[in-house]
Amino acid sequence: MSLFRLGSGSYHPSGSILQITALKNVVQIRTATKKVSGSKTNKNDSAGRRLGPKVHEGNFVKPGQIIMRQRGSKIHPGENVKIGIDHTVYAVEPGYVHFYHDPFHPLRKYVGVSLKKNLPLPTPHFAPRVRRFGYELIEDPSEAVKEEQHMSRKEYLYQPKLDELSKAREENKSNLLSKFNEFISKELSLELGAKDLNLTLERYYNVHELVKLKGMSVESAETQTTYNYVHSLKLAKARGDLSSEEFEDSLAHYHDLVDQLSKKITVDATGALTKYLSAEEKASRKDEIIEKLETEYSNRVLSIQDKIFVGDLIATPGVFDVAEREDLAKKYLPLVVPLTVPGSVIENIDARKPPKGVIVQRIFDEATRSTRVVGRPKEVFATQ
Amino acid sequence: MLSRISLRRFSVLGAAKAAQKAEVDWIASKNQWSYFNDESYVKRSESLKLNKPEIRESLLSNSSESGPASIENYSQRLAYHSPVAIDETFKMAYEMLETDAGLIYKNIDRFRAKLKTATDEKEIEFLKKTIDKLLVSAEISNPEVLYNATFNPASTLDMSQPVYRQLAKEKWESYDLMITMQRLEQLHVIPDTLPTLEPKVDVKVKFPHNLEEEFSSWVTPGEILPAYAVAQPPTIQIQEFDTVESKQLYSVLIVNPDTPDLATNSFSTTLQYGLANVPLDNVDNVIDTKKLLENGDKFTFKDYVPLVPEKNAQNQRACLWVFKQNGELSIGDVARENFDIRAFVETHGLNAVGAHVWRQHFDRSVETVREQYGLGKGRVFRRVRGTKPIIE
Amino acid sequence: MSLNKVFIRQFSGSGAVLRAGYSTVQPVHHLVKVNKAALKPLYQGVLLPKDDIKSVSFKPTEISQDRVAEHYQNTLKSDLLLHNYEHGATTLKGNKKRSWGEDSPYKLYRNLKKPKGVSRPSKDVHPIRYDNVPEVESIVIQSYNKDALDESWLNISTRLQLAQITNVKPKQIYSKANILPWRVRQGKPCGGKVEITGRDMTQFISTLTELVLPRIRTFQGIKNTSGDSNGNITFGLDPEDVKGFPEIENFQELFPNLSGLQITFKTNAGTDERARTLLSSLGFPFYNP
Amino acid sequence: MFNPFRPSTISGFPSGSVVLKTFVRGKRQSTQSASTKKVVNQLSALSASRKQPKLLNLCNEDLIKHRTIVNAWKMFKRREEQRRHNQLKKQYKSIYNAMEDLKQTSPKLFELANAKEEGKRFPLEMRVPTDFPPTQPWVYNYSPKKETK
Repeated sequence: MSLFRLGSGSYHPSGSILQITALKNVVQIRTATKKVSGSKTNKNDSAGRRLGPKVHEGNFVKPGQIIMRQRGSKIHPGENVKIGIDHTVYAVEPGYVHFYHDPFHPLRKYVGVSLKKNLPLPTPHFAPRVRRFGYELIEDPSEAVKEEQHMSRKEYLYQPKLDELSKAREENKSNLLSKFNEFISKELSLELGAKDLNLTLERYYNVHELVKLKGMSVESAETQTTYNYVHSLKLAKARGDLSSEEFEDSLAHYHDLVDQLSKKITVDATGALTKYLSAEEKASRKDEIIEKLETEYSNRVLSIQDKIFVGDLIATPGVFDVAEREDLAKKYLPLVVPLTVPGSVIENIDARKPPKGVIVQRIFDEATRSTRVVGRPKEVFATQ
Repeated sequence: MLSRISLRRFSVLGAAKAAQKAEVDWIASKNQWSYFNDESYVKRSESLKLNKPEIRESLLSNSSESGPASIENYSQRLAYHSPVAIDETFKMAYEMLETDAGLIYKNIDRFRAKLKTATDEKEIEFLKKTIDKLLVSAEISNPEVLYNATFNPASTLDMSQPVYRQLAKEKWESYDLMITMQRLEQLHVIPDTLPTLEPKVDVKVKFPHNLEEEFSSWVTPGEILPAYAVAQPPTIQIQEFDTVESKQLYSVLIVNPDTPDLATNSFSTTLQYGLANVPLDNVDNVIDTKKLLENGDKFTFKDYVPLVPEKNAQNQRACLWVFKQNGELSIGDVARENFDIRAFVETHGLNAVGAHVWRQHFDRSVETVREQYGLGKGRVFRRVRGTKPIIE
Repeated sequence: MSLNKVFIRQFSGSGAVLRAGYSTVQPVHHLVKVNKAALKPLYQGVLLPKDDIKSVSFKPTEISQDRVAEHYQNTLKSDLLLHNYEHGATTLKGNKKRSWGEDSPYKLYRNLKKPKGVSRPSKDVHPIRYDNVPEVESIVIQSYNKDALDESWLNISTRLQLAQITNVKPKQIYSKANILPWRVRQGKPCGGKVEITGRDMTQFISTLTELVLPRIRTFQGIKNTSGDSNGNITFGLDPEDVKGFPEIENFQELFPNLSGLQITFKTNAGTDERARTLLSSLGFPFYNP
Repeated sequence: MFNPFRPSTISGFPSGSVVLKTFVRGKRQSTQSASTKKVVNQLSALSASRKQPKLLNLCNEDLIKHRTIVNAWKMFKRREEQRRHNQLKKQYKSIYNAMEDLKQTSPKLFELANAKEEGKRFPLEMRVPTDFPPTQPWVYNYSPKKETK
């Protein structure tokens, strides 16, 4: 009797497949006898597992309430419902239980929780989801302040670092501002009121940061800074801090100031504050520097002093932009001076005992298709 | 690399082509791909040229002894050796493709002539589309164009050229589009705001006022941003891949579908930013600070207010939608609260072509931003979610 | 007592490893196909197409002239078109799977019903036109080694033999059935299988027809009854015949125990008769058993 | 296996002290039998690892040149394919027209022409042409074998 039970695939908690397959190979002969003691596997019957639905169509459920206990997913979890480790289906939102079919999985039965009483499931595919907010407002002001100030452990541990960062930023800013202030008062001798000076400093600090940190072009950095100020004025007006006349006045004043400044100061490609150069002036300075570089510092091996001088020439404030500087540096201060430059190759040297300040290099000669050993002065290499 | 045998077959082909050659000789003599801005029938833009002359030289003429110009390191350049016979084979291939391109250009010319005399609107549309397609196929295998598209940053490509747009579109579809659609679906932007999206344009968003590097570059869809990083209106790039002849008008909406609604214990949608009648085209494709400063008032119908999530109100989504307009819109007064985006789109006959999303939750900068915008102090909710049902 | 579960130490008691799996597919709200693998930054190099020279699996293809393919294109194709032409012929419809109906979404998304009367659907037979002239699509070569059931290392040599003949790495095959008298147990490795196309395929055809088959004294041809009625023809070679392959012949000491081959020509001919004519055009003899 | 950090048990050293075994370069003594070696050899021949050729590192210009060459080659192949297709189409149309004509002029002949030829095979003598034909290029007095019934 027990053999048939096992073979028919009915649920049996302790029976294993191996046992079944082993038993299948036994040839059974039924005789007209009755075993008195039964068989070992006869008594392994467990109590019922109390499976089945626990709530029914249209019933209200609370979050976490079990809707169905089952073996395998006889019923699939639908909207606002989840499935547990043993395929127990439970609600995650309060609402009304509905059993339904889903057109995307036509052979499955689903159970879901509808958040409103008369809302059918499934929700149409392209309709917005119905969602519950669920968080309650804290009415008590002191409790609210306490809750608002509550930090997660991660945030709390991060505070000292944040303070440090903001301190460093402040310090950097004040340093820069004083430098800018010095530049404006000494080099340009601009007569500005305290308020205007402050505006100017703030403006060029922002432009400097945008250009230096983000690699923005000077023009768009200036536009962005103007926009920032105009935006803040607009917000002040919307808040009621400024009347519309005051707003217009401040706006006009700022535009005047910007016009006045833009003809005197500008920011360099590296973010440094410099004197404004007109387009013609800039072009003539460029030509001048390039010509000097071309005539005096090209096609020869440069000494260290020369290299420093060339570097300074390329970094002349306010003349070249970043790409141009890179190109010039590549051309006049290469990492390794090409072999074709006169004086950069010393032939016929003793590779074992090279003279002082000469570096031995093995090079490939395209013409003879062979390698040969040459010496190269130290100055040929930028890193030496 | 193609082997020697293939090389031989190439030359066999060359011989076979000789008969046809007389026919196309006049085209070949024009040297299509190195012919720019001329008054003849082939009017090619300068931007189809490789923009670095030394690399152009080393690509189109034989490899020089000093090595390829694209390798900047001197010793690496000397150490580099090209594959055997690549120059000869390339020359043959180039001639073949160039002749083919010449024939296509001849075809384009024919279609352009037809376009001049065409009157039927459908026919004109068809002709324009055909010409665009042909322009792409005439340039898509041009090595200079390939070089520009492969090695130069996408922002430097001239988007007025159909071939660059096609290449940009392929690149967009292979990554950015998939990321965007994945995030829109995962974060339920569709269908919580609009039912679906058939993406046509590449929408990119950034907040240029930020001084921090991590918040000033283009926002990846779905990113969580702090309130101070979004305190000013975003710069929005709308890259169209089809030809836009005169300026096309666009509308942009930013909505927050996660505003807590305590009356129903559910959520309502808030309109955070509204732009309409923004004229853009293939090249001028960005709504940036400069444009906002100059004529922002003209096309802003709802000023920007950033999302300021209150304490414990969980993540909120800023859903940005871009629409193509059929004509100029006149939008009256729209309420910010309880905004129904589906009804808005319906009434104004808008056609959604792109979307973007970023997320925000409560952080320490929310208070400052609230002050700036005069929004008053934020509410505070309990940290643990309650079990009260929706109020019907 | 045996522990057949893998226990992983975790903070949570109900870790992911112990959880009964439930996953489902949620329908999306758009029509863009999202290839998740392509979005992983580390996969970018691997996902390049194989014909891209930057791909790690790039292999040059145009390396030599393909005589058999050219002969087929230049000479045989037009002959086959003429031979198979049938005036006024129409498509013979196969027995197909059936729809449940389209009146409800539940029916629309359901798996199709079985074909009428039989368990498997059959294919349509189209008349031969200029765009579907019969051609060999691929060749599947399978080698079964009975001895490998006892000594599993023997099937290494069987697969190496296949690789040597075809220039393609063969797949391992495993026995499917439990037949105790033959000592066949399910899941035991018992030989190899390889499917070749393109250049490797035409090379194999020419070796077979020009070098191997002519030297088999007892070989009469492929049986005229061979075929699976869809236009795929199979024949076999004995271990003795396999020695005829030049790749094996010259290294006989490396292959002391060869195993036979089962060669299947997969064609798009549609019927066996057409497929046989196609194979005869490539130089395979046929005989009536 | 050789483990340099395993404490040695050689007598003469105090137990517990770590002694590094010095490695002597020389001929390795293999413990494998000849047949095992053979199998290992076969396996290594079969596995794909280390057989992949090295990735070609092309410079930017050469990469573009390569792609251009591939594009041209693809175009060539495409045209070849198109030409063959057109030719077959033409042949098909001629066959069709001829049969239509025959149907009108002589239905009897049409029946014969359209009859199925079951079991028809190409002659075995028809071979794939080779680059190096045999010394006797053509058998002029060839006559096909007569079938004996």
